[in-house]
Amino acid sequence: MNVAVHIVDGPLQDAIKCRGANELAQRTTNVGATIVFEGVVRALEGERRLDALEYQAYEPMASQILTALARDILAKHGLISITVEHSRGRVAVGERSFRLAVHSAHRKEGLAATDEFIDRMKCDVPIWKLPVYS
Amino acid sequence: MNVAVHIVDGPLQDAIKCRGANELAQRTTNVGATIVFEGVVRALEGERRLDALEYQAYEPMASQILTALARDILAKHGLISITVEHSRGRVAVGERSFRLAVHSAHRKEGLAATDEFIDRMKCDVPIWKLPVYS
Amino acid sequence: MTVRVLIFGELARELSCSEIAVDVPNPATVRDVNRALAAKFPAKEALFVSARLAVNHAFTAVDSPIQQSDEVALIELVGGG
Amino acid sequence: MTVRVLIFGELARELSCSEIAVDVPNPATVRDVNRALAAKFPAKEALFVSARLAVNHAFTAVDSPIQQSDEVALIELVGGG
Repeated sequence: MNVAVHIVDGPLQDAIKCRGANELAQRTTNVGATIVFEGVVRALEGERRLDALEYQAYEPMASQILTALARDILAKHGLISITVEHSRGRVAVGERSFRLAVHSAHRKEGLAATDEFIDRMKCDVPIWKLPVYS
Repeated sequence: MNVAVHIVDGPLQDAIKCRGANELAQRTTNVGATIVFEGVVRALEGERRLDALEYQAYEPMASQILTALARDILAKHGLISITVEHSRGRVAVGERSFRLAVHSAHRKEGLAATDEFIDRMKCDVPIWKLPVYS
Repeated sequence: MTVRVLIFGELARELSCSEIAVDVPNPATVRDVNRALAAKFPAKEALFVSARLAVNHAFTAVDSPIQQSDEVALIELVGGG
Repeated sequence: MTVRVLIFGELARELSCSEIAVDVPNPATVRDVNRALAAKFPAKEALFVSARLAVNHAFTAVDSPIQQSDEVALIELVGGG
């Protein structure tokens, strides 16, 4: 199954996206839509200004649950692939802590899968974020 | 307003995405989600195998309608920015003909905007695709 | 007067042309252009009589007036993306 | 027997620790661990009595048995992404 999960120390970089963005579509001619969702650390948490978020991941459970979730969403929505990257440790404001890349035949299932993945991740995946205030 | 529309000759390249992906988030600290949707030419159109799609854009109307649509979606969903790229001319199977990049404060409005943008684009924007069969 | 209507996509391929000239009364409205297209191609009457026309690059109400110098385009069957 | 429960995030910061030891009967179930946590922190009874616990890195039914050697973690208040 085309599922990959990476827990990464610190903020996510561009690299993986740029290198691999279109490779799968070039190889498997059934890909009609790719969606890349990125979560970025915002400056305001409630009323207070942040410098960063500090992410704690309970491993190996975090990777295991992310992988199980990705497999379930892949099968349920009939996707072609899912790649998940999540930071642990400190991620500054404006930096990226989460990336979900979905390849699907059509747009609708890709967008529905993106939304459902993130909803369920927030409920079930043992990754915590702690604010680091300015 | 943070709206940009580009009609590009031939398939879309990685370049714009990689260069600019996180610049806005680094500058404006209110960005919490970025979504990049890409449309890829699939090998099968109905039962027949394709080599490519040939896109015809009626300009300047295509750019004008895309811009008006982007402005409307930006305001309606309270987005931070929308960037649209659409190919004209020949785009081979596995190559990308459409890219929509949305920056928003939160995930929900970004995903809803992506879905609505593409639905309305398919109804209103004077860009046609013609199959080039194998 | 004669009005030229630009066509695109599958329709242009099928008819092997990129514009259709139709005769309409003077003065005429967008609706007259739709009707003249439908009369010229009876096999495609249903398409042409209700097709959206853009006048000078904007979608236009069917009772808007048409001048001979206007750029008219048939915006139907689009499928971007 | 004594069971150690790993805690994370805001809760760990607030309690200034990363694990809580509780005494439970032997044999015990997950529910007994929840109850022992609630009894130890009456101010957080509502949280602890219903908190989801992972046993050896898997979510587990409240009537599952617990061994002293199990790795127990409180998976509540998560907020990834």
